[in-house]
Amino acid sequence: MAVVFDRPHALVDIPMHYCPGCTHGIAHRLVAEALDELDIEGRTVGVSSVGCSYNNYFYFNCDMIQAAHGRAPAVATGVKRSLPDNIVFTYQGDGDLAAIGTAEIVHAAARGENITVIFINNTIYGMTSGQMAPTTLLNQVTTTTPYGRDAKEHGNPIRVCEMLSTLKGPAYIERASLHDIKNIKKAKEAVKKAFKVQMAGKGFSLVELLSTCPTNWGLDPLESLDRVKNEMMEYYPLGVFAGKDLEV
Amino acid sequence: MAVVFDRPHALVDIPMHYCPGCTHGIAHRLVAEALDELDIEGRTVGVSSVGCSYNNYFYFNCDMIQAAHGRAPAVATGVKRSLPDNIVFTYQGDGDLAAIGTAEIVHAAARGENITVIFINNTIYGMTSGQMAPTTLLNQVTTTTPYGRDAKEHGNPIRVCEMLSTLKGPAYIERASLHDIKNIKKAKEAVKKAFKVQMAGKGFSLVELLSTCPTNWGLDPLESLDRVKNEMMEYYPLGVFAGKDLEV
Amino acid sequence: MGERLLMKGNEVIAEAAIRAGCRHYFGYPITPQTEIAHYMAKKMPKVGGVFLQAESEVSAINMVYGAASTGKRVMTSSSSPGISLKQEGISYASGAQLPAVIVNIMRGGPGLGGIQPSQSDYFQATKGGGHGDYHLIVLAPSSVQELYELTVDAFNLADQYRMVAMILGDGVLGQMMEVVNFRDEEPIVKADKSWAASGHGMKREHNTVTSIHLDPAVLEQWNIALQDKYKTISEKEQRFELYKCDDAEIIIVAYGSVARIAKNVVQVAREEGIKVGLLRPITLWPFPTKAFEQVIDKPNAFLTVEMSSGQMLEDVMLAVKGRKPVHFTGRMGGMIPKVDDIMAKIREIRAD
Amino acid sequence: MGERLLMKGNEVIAEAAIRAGCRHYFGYPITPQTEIAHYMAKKMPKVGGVFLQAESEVSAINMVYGAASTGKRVMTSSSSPGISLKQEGISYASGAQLPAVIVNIMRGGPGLGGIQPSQSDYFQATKGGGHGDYHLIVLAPSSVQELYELTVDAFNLADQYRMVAMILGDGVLGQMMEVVNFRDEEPIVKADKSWAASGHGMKREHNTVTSIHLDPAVLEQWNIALQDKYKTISEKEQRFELYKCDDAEIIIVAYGSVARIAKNVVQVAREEGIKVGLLRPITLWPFPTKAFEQVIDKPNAFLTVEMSSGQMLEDVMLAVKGRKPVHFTGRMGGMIPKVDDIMAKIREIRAD
Amino acid sequence: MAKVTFREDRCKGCGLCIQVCPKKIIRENRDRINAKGYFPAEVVEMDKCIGCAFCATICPDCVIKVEK
Amino acid sequence: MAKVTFREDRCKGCGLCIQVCPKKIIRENRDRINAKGYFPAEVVEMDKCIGCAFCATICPDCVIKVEK
Amino acid sequence: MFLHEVIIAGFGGQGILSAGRLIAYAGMLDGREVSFLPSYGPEMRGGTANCMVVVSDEPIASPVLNSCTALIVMNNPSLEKFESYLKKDGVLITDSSLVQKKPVRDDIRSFELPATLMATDAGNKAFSNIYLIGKLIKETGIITPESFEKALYGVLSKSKHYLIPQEMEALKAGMDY
Amino acid sequence: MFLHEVIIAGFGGQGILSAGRLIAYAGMLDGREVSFLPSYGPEMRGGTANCMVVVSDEPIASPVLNSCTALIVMNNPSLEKFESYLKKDGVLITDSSLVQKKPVRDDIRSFELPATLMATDAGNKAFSNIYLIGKLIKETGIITPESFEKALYGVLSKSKHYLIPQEMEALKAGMDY
Ligand SMILES: Cc1ncc(C[n+]2csc(CCOP(=O)(O)OP(=O)(O)O)c2C)c(N)n1
Ligand SMILES: Cc1ncc(C[n+]2csc(CCOP(=O)(O)OP(=O)(O)O)c2C)c(N)n1
Ligand code: SF4
Ligand code: SF4
Ligand code: SF4
Ligand code: SF4
Repeated sequence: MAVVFDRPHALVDIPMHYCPGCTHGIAHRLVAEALDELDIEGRTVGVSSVGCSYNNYFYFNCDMIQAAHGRAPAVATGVKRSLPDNIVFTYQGDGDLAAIGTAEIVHAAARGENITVIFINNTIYGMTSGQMAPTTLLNQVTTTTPYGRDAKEHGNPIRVCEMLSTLKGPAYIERASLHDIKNIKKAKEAVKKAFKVQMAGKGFSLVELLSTCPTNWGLDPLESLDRVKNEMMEYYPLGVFAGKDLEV
Repeated sequence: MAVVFDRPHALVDIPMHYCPGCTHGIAHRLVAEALDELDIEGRTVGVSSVGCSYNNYFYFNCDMIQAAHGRAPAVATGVKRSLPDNIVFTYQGDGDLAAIGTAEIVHAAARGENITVIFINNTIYGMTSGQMAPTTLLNQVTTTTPYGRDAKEHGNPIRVCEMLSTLKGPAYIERASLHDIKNIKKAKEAVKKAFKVQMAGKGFSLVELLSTCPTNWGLDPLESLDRVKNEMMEYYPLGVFAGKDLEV
Repeated sequence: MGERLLMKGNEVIAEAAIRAGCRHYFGYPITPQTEIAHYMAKKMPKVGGVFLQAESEVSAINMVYGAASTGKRVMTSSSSPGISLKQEGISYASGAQLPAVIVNIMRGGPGLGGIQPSQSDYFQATKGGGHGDYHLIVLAPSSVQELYELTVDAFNLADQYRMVAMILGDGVLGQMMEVVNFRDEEPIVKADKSWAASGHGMKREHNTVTSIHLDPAVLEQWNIALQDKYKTISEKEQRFELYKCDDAEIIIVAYGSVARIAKNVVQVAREEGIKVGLLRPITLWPFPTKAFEQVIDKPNAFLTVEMSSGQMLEDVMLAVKGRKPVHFTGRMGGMIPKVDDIMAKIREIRAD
Repeated sequence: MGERLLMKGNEVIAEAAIRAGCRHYFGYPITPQTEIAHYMAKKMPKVGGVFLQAESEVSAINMVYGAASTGKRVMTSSSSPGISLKQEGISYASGAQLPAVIVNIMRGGPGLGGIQPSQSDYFQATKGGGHGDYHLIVLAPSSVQELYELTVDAFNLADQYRMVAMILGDGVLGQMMEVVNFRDEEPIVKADKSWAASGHGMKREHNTVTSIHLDPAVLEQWNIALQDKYKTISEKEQRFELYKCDDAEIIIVAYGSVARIAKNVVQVAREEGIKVGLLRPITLWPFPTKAFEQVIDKPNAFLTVEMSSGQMLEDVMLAVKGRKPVHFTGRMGGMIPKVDDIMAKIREIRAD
Repeated sequence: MAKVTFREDRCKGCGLCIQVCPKKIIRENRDRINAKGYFPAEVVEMDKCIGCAFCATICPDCVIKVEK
Repeated sequence: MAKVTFREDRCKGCGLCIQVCPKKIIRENRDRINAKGYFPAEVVEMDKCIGCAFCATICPDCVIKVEK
Repeated sequence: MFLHEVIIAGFGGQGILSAGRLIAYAGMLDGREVSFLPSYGPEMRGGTANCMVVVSDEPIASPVLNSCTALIVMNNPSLEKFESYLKKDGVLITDSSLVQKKPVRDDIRSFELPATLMATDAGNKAFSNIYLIGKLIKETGIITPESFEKALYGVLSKSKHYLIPQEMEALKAGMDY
Repeated sequence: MFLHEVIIAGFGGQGILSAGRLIAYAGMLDGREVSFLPSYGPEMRGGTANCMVVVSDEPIASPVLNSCTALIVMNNPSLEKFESYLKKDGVLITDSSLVQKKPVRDDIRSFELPATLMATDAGNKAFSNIYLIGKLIKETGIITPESFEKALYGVLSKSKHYLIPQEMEALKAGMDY
């Protein structure tokens, strides 16, 4: 019997701390699989951010750096400019990337910094117990929008891929989702392509992954996947926003 | 004989410190004329930023607040949320708004914060002696791009209006120019409209004004106006980016 | 008498602010003080106030700067890393002489550190983590009841002196629940706000709120005025608690939740026959040097206890001025000093 | 002997960094230190190095954090408000034990303040403007030549101790031109960088650079290790200059450009027959307490002179420990102390 | 013939594998609580497994190994 | 009949008004240096002025008042 | 002197903190001085969680406990960590459905209760903590069942009040075990 | 003892700082100790600017001057601000095309030179500072014309070297005025 599926080498063999059913775990595996399949674990430096995935430096088998909240793209820039031949990625939540880290992601993108960004959009701040994120959907109840997000009061959710793709820097930007098998497979291709874009020296790549936070959504893991499909995908359409025709 | 042109009341009658031929002075007058013509000087609170215009609180006759570098939109948000019936504007350079202040402008825009932003794009940091701004054109020589701005090294210039207009928050965004009489007149209308949008409670408005910095460009004032026309306008097309059909 | 409620420290801070007339809160989430924001998010809309989650701590402090410039009572809260991000803004608000209240519920550092309680931002709070010669009024509550009362006081002091007042707490205080007795009405100081930028209505010269004075002679005068103010405050606003210091051979100096543990130590020590007292600074800036002058004659030694590497220790030494030995014991990184450890240190001091 | 050039202080810092092997500079413009960036922008591409203008000081310090994590020699520079913005990042780098060099060419504060020289970020630099229990090595040059030498030393010390070293200068030092003598070769310390995150090439366990340790017991151990390191440094790395202290009845304590003025004062005073000496701290952290032990017996008094409201003054008092009177005179907001003013103070002290 | 192996102590009982299994052969084991305090997933009719690896693909905790 | 008045001490000699004047009646006065150290602009043939206010519109320093 | 110092410890998500809060609330209703101190882990679910509750007749010096009179544990690591905190003759209550380890001390009063399984059987795993509180009340008298019921009404939002009878059932079952 | 302490003051854009830098550079070429300290205004053009230059035989204690042996002023405010800095018998040189004010002191040696107009007439307003340096050299001997010329070559970029003869003309004109 042949092994058709097992944990990738680039994912350290220890339990992860995420809540039951949280898709952070899937996203981690996809990144690790890409490192395995592209055989780049040994020359990759990953940058963890601040969010539920703050300590994924324990989980990824490549060299890792833990960055301050929102600053992973700046840290990654420092790394890439020091080690231009290495592969550098950040792994950031939507609070991290789209709120406090707005300037850093916009400018890394604008510079066309040759790094890969894995962007977990779960429409909420997970780690700090469920506050509104810039990506929180209208009417969504969070601990800081107890009466639901209101466009007038809190603004409309930000679509990061759409915004960044107005810049000239990004070589490749795609939004994928982790809510079912088909989409996980597509997401995997997107993640892999993002790394390939970097390997080819094409510049900035970013993959947004629509994810769940069962705990702070107050839903069970299955309901959470449904919410991604039924509520999130409408506002956050999947697809390639930059680099559609890019071959790598 | 009737007075057909004189300094607006909202502009304090003292000399301004700007360099000869610097269009900051024109931009100031346009804002002051808008305050006069809309009769809102008494209920306006302006927010100065950090750049050559750091001390324009001396020049505007309305109440003024001097904000930290890049943070004027956050300061203005604090003001507007405290005084919802007042008129609040920021006046920011391109270093201030598009570099250090990226997160603040993006989120003020995303929230649809009901404020008006006057954005001076002169493709350079004036006050600190001519460093590259996010808006610096490719090949432009500055004190921090002594060999010219290079897309690969420094990224491509950011087009703020285009980027912000992907958000849902902004009610009105226009880019105008100060390089000749016709455009100054258009710019004046744009500034005025931005204030009217705010008065009508429609949300975030921003007017980008293509401006000169003769000193740091190393050009004389006339050559500088030509550069706006011949070089800047190509990369920064004039026009309305949000709220085209908005009537106020 | 007012209400008597079992509440979490963080929620009490929020409730106290609202009772003190604060209607504007700007903040960004961070453990262990997120409950302040959650409470504000729920309550503010009901009292016609504003709760706004900023995009970052940097934005939050600058929103505070804006709201304070209009003369409103305004607050933000955070924990250690977030407070570091606010340093530029705090320096600006101090330079512009704006009243505002900032809460720091400290956690272990440096860096991302941990989320357990700590007191290692003492220097940052009291000496000025931002640039320039300025001070904050720093209040250090040690119970939930005091969190309430000092939060109200913070707004009053901020308004009265046109400066930033900070509540310096830690994870223990923020997270713990105790019973709090609310007053029916708060003692609210009405301060002159004619300097505020709120629209002149064509009725006066335009106001300007600024921290920049490019002429150094002018900036120096501005600084001298600040220093004069600080001197006044230092003379008038020192606060402290002396607990069983009269006959104490050793006086523990501790603030915040550590002072609670120190009270236990005082009891335990006295049961053992060792006369220990507690000097508890309530204002960390101005540091209560007067308390030391009151007690300096009696004790053989002082023992500073902190959840940090010995920061307040320097102020204690500056206050004691070499007149008595000053010892130190502390824990770091989120560890809380234990009664036994402090007792051991006390026995060691006595054995010397 | 190497080159002899008339150069601006700021440019010398940049040149020294390059000579010390620094090939990565990340910064954001601010007066009065922009020339460092300008110089780097010109020179770095020529030596195969990286000059990158960050979008803000916050980004710059985090780029430094990234580059330092890979084991490279890296630098950033700024002035007061910009340094305040870097406090979170500095605390992170300190927590993660990363070597890096940060230059602060101080200007008047607080807030936007002014752009004239000042020393009012002393507390921020030496006590920790960020959160948590950490220290920076703080070097205070007082001539262009020393700017050069201490910048090279800063890189060595940073590498050697895996920590952030700061050059604390002021507008006078940054802007002035003097002749500098460059060495032909720099004394470069080769430090172990096996901890760096630079790709393990499948040859070793993966490295991790981090400042977070959520288990407080672990974080405490981490903090204890930091404190031990600081203790070693404090024992081994104190630097100072004693100028005519042997017979001095009054010893001026001053650093940086103020120490230059103080030297003038020493001359003028001695011409008047008053025996004045100068104790010039070169390391502000660790503060040179040893210098005080050397000179403590002779003088009748110390006089601290600063371009701030009296910040180093506290360290001087902690070092003197009440054994001699400590006086203070200073200017603020960009004003530079004058020889006459200091002389007046000296006469006043003697008259006491 | 295919085989799936569950590392039971890693399972958090989220139920995602149960739902995506086209053969519906995975269930929650209500009789046991693993060391993490969860009811772990288990396969009831291994012989029906077609080795599609859907379960492993969606499992966030890398609990499942698939062989064929 | 139109009239323009220049507040000479405010003029920075930038020359913008000179360039936009459709009647070309403004020139730099090279004989005088104002208190700010600039050669100020001045009108040479006031009677040709049509009061279009172009000069005032482009003047960054509010030096010019126009009457008609 | 009436002085109870209780530590409750287990995983996040087991209701550790709400158990502590309820005891403190009930203690307040009994007219006593109370304090409640949660230790908050970083993880939303599955991380360790514990809290310290003091109910006393005297003002409480410190809410931070270095020792306790009663200990409730809901997983193995918590037993290891906190057993030594128990004072002599202190009360230990373990959820035996989750804790396989046995206490090493013999100078304490130790009780086992398969609370999680009992709660699951009764249809609501989330009530496991209530069973343990029941046992605590029985063995220590720290609060009364009546004040506990009032505490439930005081703490839970209206929409959850319908569950209270079930919870009181659980409490009784715990007391009676 | 050879000790010259010079302050040069005027508007930004008048070449105040480059004048000072050139003197310091030339002093270095003469083998002397030198320091140059610009005071930098916030404004790019039109703000006030001044600098302090010391040329000495001895190591220079401080580059910050509280008094000076020579003063060059290029606008009215600078005369007001710095006149009192001049030591007795110190040399004052004013650009009389811009400075209408007269010094109030009579214990100094005062010289006037319409440098800006001279420079404009000669075709390059930017050289006005050189005329004033010429006069300074003449009256104080702080540096030699030869070292000044070398300093020009040392400081100016190659592309500007063609201007040096003109500048030396200006220097001579200043010396001869
Ligand atoms: C400067 C700073 N501010 C705030 C925090 C607190 N904090 C930790 S994680 C987080 C938000 C995480 O949300 P997100 O990025 O969406 O990631 P998720 O937890 O949802 O995966 C915040 C605000 C911090 N650690 N540092
Ligand atoms: C935190 C901080 N960083 C940097 C500076 C220095 N600084 C002052 S103005 C400026 C840039 C101004 O450029 P821009 O916004 O384009 O305005 P302009 O001067 O061109 O009008 C900078 C970087 C500062 N004052 N504060
Ligand atoms: S809190 Fe949300 S994002 Fe965080 S681990 Fe749990 S489910 Fe995942
Ligand atoms: S430096 Fe540039 S932007 Fe600033 S005043 Fe001068 S011309 Fe205007
Ligand atoms: S998906 Fe994984 S964690 Fe979830 S129940 Fe199945 S095996 Fe367990
Ligand atoms: S445009 Fe104004 S400042 Fe410029 S030359 Fe004309 S009058 Fe003078």
